[in-house]
Amino acid sequence: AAGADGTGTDSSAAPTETAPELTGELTIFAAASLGAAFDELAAEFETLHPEVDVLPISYDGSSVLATQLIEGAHADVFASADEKNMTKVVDADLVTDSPVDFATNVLEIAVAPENPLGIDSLDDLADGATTSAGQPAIVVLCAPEVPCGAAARTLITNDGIMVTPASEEQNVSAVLTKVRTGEADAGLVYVTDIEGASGDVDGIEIDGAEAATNVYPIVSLAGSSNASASAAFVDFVASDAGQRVLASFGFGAP
Amino acid sequence: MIADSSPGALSAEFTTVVGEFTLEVAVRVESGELLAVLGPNGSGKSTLLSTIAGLRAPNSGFVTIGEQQLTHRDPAVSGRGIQVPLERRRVAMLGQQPLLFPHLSVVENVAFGPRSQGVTAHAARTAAMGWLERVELADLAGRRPTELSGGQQQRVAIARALAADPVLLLLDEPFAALDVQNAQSMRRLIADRPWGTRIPMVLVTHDPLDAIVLADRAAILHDGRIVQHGTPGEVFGHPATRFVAALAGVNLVTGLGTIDGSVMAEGPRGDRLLLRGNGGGLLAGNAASAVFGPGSVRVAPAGGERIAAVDTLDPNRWVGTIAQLEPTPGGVRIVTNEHPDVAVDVPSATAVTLDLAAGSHLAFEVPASDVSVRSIPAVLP
Amino acid sequence: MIADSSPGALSAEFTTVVGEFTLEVAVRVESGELLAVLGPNGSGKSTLLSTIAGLRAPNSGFVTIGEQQLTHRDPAVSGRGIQVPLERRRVAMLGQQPLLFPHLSVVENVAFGPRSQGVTAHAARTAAMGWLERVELADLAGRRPTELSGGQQQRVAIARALAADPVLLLLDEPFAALDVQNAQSMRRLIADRPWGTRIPMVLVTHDPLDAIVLADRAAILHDGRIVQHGTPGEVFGHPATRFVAALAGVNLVTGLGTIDGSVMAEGPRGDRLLLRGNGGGLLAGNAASAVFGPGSVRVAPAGGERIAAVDTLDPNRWVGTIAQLEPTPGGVRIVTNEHPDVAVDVPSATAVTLDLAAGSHLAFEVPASDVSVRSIPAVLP
Amino acid sequence: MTTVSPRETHRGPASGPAAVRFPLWLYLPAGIAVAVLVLPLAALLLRLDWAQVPAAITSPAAIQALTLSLVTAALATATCVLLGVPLALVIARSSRGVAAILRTLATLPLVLPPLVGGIALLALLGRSGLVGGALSLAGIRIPFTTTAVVIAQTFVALPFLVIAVEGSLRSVGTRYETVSAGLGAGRFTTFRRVTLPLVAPGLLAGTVLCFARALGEFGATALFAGNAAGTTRTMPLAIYTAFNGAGVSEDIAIALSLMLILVAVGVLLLMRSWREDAPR
Amino acid sequence: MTTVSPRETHRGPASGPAAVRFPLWLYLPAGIAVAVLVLPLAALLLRLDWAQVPAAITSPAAIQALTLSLVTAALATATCVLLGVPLALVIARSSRGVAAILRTLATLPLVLPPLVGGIALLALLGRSGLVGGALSLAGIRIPFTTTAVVIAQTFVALPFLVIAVEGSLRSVGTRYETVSAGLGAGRFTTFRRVTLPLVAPGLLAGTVLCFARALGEFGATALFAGNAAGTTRTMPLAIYTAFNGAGVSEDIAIALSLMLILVAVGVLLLMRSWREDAPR
Ligand SMILES: Nc1ncnc2c1ncn2[C@@H]1O[C@H](COP(=O)(O)OP(=O)(O)OP(=O)(O)O)[C@@H](O)[C@H]1O
Ligand SMILES: Nc1ncnc2c1ncn2[C@@H]1O[C@H](COP(=O)(O)OP(=O)(O)OP(=O)(O)O)[C@@H](O)[C@H]1O
Ligand SMILES: [Mg+2]
Ligand SMILES: [Mg+2]
Repeated sequence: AAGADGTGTDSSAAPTETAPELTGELTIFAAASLGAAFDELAAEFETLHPEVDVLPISYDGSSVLATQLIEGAHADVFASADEKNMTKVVDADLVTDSPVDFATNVLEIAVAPENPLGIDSLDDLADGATTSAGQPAIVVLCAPEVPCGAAARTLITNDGIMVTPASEEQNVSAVLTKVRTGEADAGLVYVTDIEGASGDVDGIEIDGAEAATNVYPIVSLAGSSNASASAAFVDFVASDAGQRVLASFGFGAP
Repeated sequence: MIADSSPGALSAEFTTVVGEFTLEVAVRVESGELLAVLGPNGSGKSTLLSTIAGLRAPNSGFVTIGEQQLTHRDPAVSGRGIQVPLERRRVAMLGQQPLLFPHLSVVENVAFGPRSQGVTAHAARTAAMGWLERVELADLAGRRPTELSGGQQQRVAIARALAADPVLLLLDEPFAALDVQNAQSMRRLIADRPWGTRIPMVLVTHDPLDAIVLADRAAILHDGRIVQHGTPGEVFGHPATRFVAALAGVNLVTGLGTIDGSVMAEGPRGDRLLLRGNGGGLLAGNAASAVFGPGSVRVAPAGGERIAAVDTLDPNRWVGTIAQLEPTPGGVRIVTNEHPDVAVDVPSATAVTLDLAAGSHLAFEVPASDVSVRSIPAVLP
Repeated sequence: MIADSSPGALSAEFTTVVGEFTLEVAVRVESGELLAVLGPNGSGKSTLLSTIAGLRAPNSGFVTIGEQQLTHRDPAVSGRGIQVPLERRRVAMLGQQPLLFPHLSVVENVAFGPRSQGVTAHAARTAAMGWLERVELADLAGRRPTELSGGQQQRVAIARALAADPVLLLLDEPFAALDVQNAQSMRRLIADRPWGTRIPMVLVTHDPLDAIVLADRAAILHDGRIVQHGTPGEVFGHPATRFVAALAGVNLVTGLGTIDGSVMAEGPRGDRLLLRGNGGGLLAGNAASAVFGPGSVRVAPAGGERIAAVDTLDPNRWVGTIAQLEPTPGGVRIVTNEHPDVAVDVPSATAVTLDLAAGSHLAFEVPASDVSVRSIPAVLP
Repeated sequence: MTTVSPRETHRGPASGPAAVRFPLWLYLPAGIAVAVLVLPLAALLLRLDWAQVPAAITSPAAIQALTLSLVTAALATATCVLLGVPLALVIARSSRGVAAILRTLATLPLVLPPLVGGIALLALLGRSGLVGGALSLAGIRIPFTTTAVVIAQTFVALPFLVIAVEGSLRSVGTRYETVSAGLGAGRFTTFRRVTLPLVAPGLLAGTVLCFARALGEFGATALFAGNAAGTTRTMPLAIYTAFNGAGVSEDIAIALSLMLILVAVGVLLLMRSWREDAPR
Repeated sequence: MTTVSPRETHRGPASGPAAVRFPLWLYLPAGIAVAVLVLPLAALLLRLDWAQVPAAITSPAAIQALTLSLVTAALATATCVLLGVPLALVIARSSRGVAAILRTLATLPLVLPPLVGGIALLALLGRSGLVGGALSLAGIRIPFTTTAVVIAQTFVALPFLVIAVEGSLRSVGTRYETVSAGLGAGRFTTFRRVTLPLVAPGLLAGTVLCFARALGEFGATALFAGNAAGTTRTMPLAIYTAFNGAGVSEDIAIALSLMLILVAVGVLLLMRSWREDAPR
């Protein structure tokens, strides 16, 4: 199979746009927050290249995926939710090309549907502040060590306030769960997470959120047995078609 | 709450069904009296004690101590009757296994009852030491149960039972698991009754000698019913049935009374046996029985003088050839072809001297003073 | 591999140290011979068997069966010598507990040995059924061990041991945990030796009667050493020491020889006892001993005729007052104030007739035929 | 001395052996314990949007994950039995000191956060790992395969089997083994026909615990084996994926959990004879 | 009949009781079992950048997390003992059917992926949860508190205690309790002075397992209790945070794991008398 793919790759070097010769399987590792978007991207990619079979995508925390790749996990494409973990993979000599930034994400304040406490800015979450409902909001953030936590600190610092979270969660989903279950009144999560929560939470935009924009890099991996397809997928994600899909899930352009 | 120093007599009358087995008994034991219960395996002895102790509820009947009802159950009444819980019964029960608490020292074991009943630690310990002295184990007070011999453990168990100040003492084969020496010292303890004579006692045993030496009365249990009952002397001196005779380890020879007040019996081969002894009221030609112990018989080599037993109707003497030799804890038991129902025990030294072997021809003699004869009532089980 | 039908005699000579206890013995048992080993608790009987069986390695010495060395250890040589592993020894050992495999049926238990030795399932089962028939338990073949009585379990255990075709049979108190009836049937089984007479056997027992009835030779172990050894008749008929006498359950009376060939002994209060009997070689004025069984003594009420024992030097007759009464498995044992070393056993029926009690005054008589007398060598333990 | 007055008596049980009764108020903490174990699950079920359940648990992905879970947990349990019984035997027959050390080693994976267990397994068997390096030169890759799932489950479940079987071995003792050897049975025959049957109850208990733990294993698997549908995505990973995935509701995760629990209960009840032999 | 030829003999042991030996080749799987348990940890240690260790394990954050872990695990273990012993007693003294059901319930948290356990606890005790709703009206908030950590640890560790103690209770039986009642001891006295001391070995074993599990608990805690330094960030959460952290290397996570393991080994060896009473 590898030999067949190899010949396929060689002969497909010249023709461009449609590349109907792409064949084989494609294994993708993607950050958990990319879940729904990448499922759709994969489906569209398969429509474009019917001979390519995109295997079910492995979603997990970027650090878990990076560790797995370094330990020899086989994948053709790696899409990280942060640059840090991408750097780890690059430093481990696992890539051929440089990573490509393909999406951005900004934080919003997740609140219960209809925003019962009337939270409308970061200031409402500050220590000592009371919400319009008359009580202080319970706030959860990501831990500062993880990307969403680092971004949240940046925005809070920029705003010149102090926020003492009730908990520093390990990942965005945990923050989202706390808000969704009503444990917390507010949490800082990515706008895409709020899009994906299908109405279980509402999002409040944050002024100056762009200051802590999270950038998603994607790369085609060196160990790929299907280099042409993986390169094509990376290109597809960065293409207009790809960007439209990503935008529909709330991601911003790089 | 009634508080007196003599809780009163045990009175129990009940039916207990266990699986396919039915126990139906009535017993009464006075304060200070010891009733020995004997019977074969599975006759219901342990079931009797468990029901009295409250470990098992009867299907109907009652158990009372003095005025106090411990169990009452009337199947006609739909309610469940009275069943005083174990911890309120104050019935001491001692089985084959001492079941000393392994995590407590000897004195802590004995003090357990008083402590549980609210006596102060110091007073309980003092009382426990008193009981240990009475069972002659005060010097082992600090040991763990595993550091005692089986006999010592059983003595501690009885001290523990008594220290709890019971209203009734139930002993289920307390000697069975002990070696001869330890069983001996337990028997002496029960005979001495260091707990005084305030409470009724029931002793289950396989050994009729326990009944003879320790008990005031004996009851024989067979298949869930009491088949004989009386003083140990009555029961074992004149067993009413072959079963009790076998239990008592005596020979029961049944035959016909003769004119001179002897009992004439016949072996399976027609060899006759004429027995004379204490007792009487025999009627010539009527059914009569003679009872004597296998150990009361003297044995001598019959030598060459082989005489047909039928011809020499010497009372209390007979000859026979050994059919079977069985070691017994106290000697060798001889069974002859002529009278297979009559066992003869000889002590080991004699056995060695006589050089016994199957087929040996021997002469036997039993002194009239060791034989008890009586007429047999018309109907017997 | 040597394969013959008679593996040969057991020969063992070794020293085994267990903690502070040292066992130092030499024994030889021929094929088909049964050696009884007796001794008090802790004398090393179980240690002896364990060392022979290979459960314990001796500190020095050897164990051989016929030509075959099972254990050899010379402490002077630094190597560890020979210790054939258990599974290659083919030594059958049976203890107090039958230890039947609880997950196997009776016949599977018995077939276990043959199966383990590579016999086909069918052949092993057939052999097992044969053994079960020999121990009269073929009808229980399909039961689980828990469904048998203790005695039946022990019989199955012996069938299992024998079915494994052992070269040596070791029995460590196989009767101790059995009730009288079951012990009896086990004794009969060993007496019958359904396994033939091919292998040497060692039987540890507390009961000298087992030795008398079952054994060809008896050895008395005391404190890790064999103190007496011979045929059971020699050992128990003429115990060399008071210890063996007590073990044999006989009275050993030591005193001085008289001119007429009797032994004259004196009680602690000065009451004399004159004993005449079998044996002889007594020298007047020299140390001599008489041996007789407590059960050989006849007892009668002494009535009013209280005669000072010193005055009536009738041989083999004396009077005494009861100091102590002890129930024994075979009767009641009387100890008198006058001769506390002489025990007298009376059967239960007699005890009831005589109405025995402490303080009763009794007359005793022992037939000369039941007494064995001999002179005492100068030095004795 | 006191006797019992009628007012202190109580309505007794029906005829039959009187059960020993423990202090009745112990039913209170016992009830709380049951509540602690059961109420969270009950709350979960109450919160569940049942409309989503049928679709969630009949989806091919869910069935694939469940099948993978059952297969890998069964394989891991088998591995644990094959490896753990011998280890339990060695511990049970060792001297005190050795036994204490081995027993502590056997308890360690319990303490380890599963994630660290995953890192440790990668450190051993990963591409740059202690053993994994050599293996990968030989063309063998363990991480991110179904084998890796089984290894991760074995690692976390093995302690349960070892501890249960060791306890059982100790209480059985060596007496029957001695008898067996005396009857001429070789060591393996003794092991197979005597030791194993005698520890069967403990072995069964250990197997049940082991299987339950393997079925629930998540952390070490996620890192060491990855999360590839059909190969390494076991039920707990599917639940995690459903829970973490953007755009899907928690309900699917809960529905899958429910499915896992029901299967586990089924398996546990199938092994229900467990301990029934023991005295009450 | 066969006897043993000299060539079959072997060098025996020194004098003393001959140990029953199991098939020697069982050392092979036993060795593999030890390898499965130990090698991953060894690989982890080998990979560790030891230069980072001192700083990592002496950092105030690490010590705070460790202290919190030890305190919460101890509290959870105490809670498990208080609740689990009565439940074990109820199971051990129940009829077969009831016992089988209760035992299955007690095994469930083992099967549950910890994440789902966390969701379940939120569903029960969260602000909008079954019980939590009422509690929050009363001003009581459980999530994000140290109490929540203890509850999560109790939930996952309780099965261990219940199963170990129940087994022990069954093997002790009720004979001694009957004796105690016969001596006039009330139910509580019997429980305290007879039942508890007799099951002490099983209780100790269960406590050890329970403590180990509580110490290693991560998933349910992370979700239910959150991750706030000093309040709910236990060692496993600190390790996870370190591992996920941007800008820090995996080494810190491993160093913290090492610290946790060492403490656990210390505690387990302190409880070393565990099972020493049992026969070999
Ligand atoms: N749990 C049970 N189920 C059914 N039958 C039982 C049960 N326990 C005892 N039995 C039956 O009850 C009868 C009486 O038993 P019990 O233990 O009272 O006899 P025992 O006289 O004490 O015998 P032993 O001399 O053997 O101690 C026996 O026939 C026995 O088979
Ligand atoms: N494990 C041990 N450690 C120290 N001493 C021991 C040990 N086992 C036995 N002994 C001692 O060895 C001696 C012999 O014991 P052994 O069991 O052989 O005696 P025995 O004659 O079989 O006694 P019994 O009649 O009680 O069965 C005893 O004094 C005993 O105290
Ligand atoms: Mg009974
Ligand atoms: Mg012994």
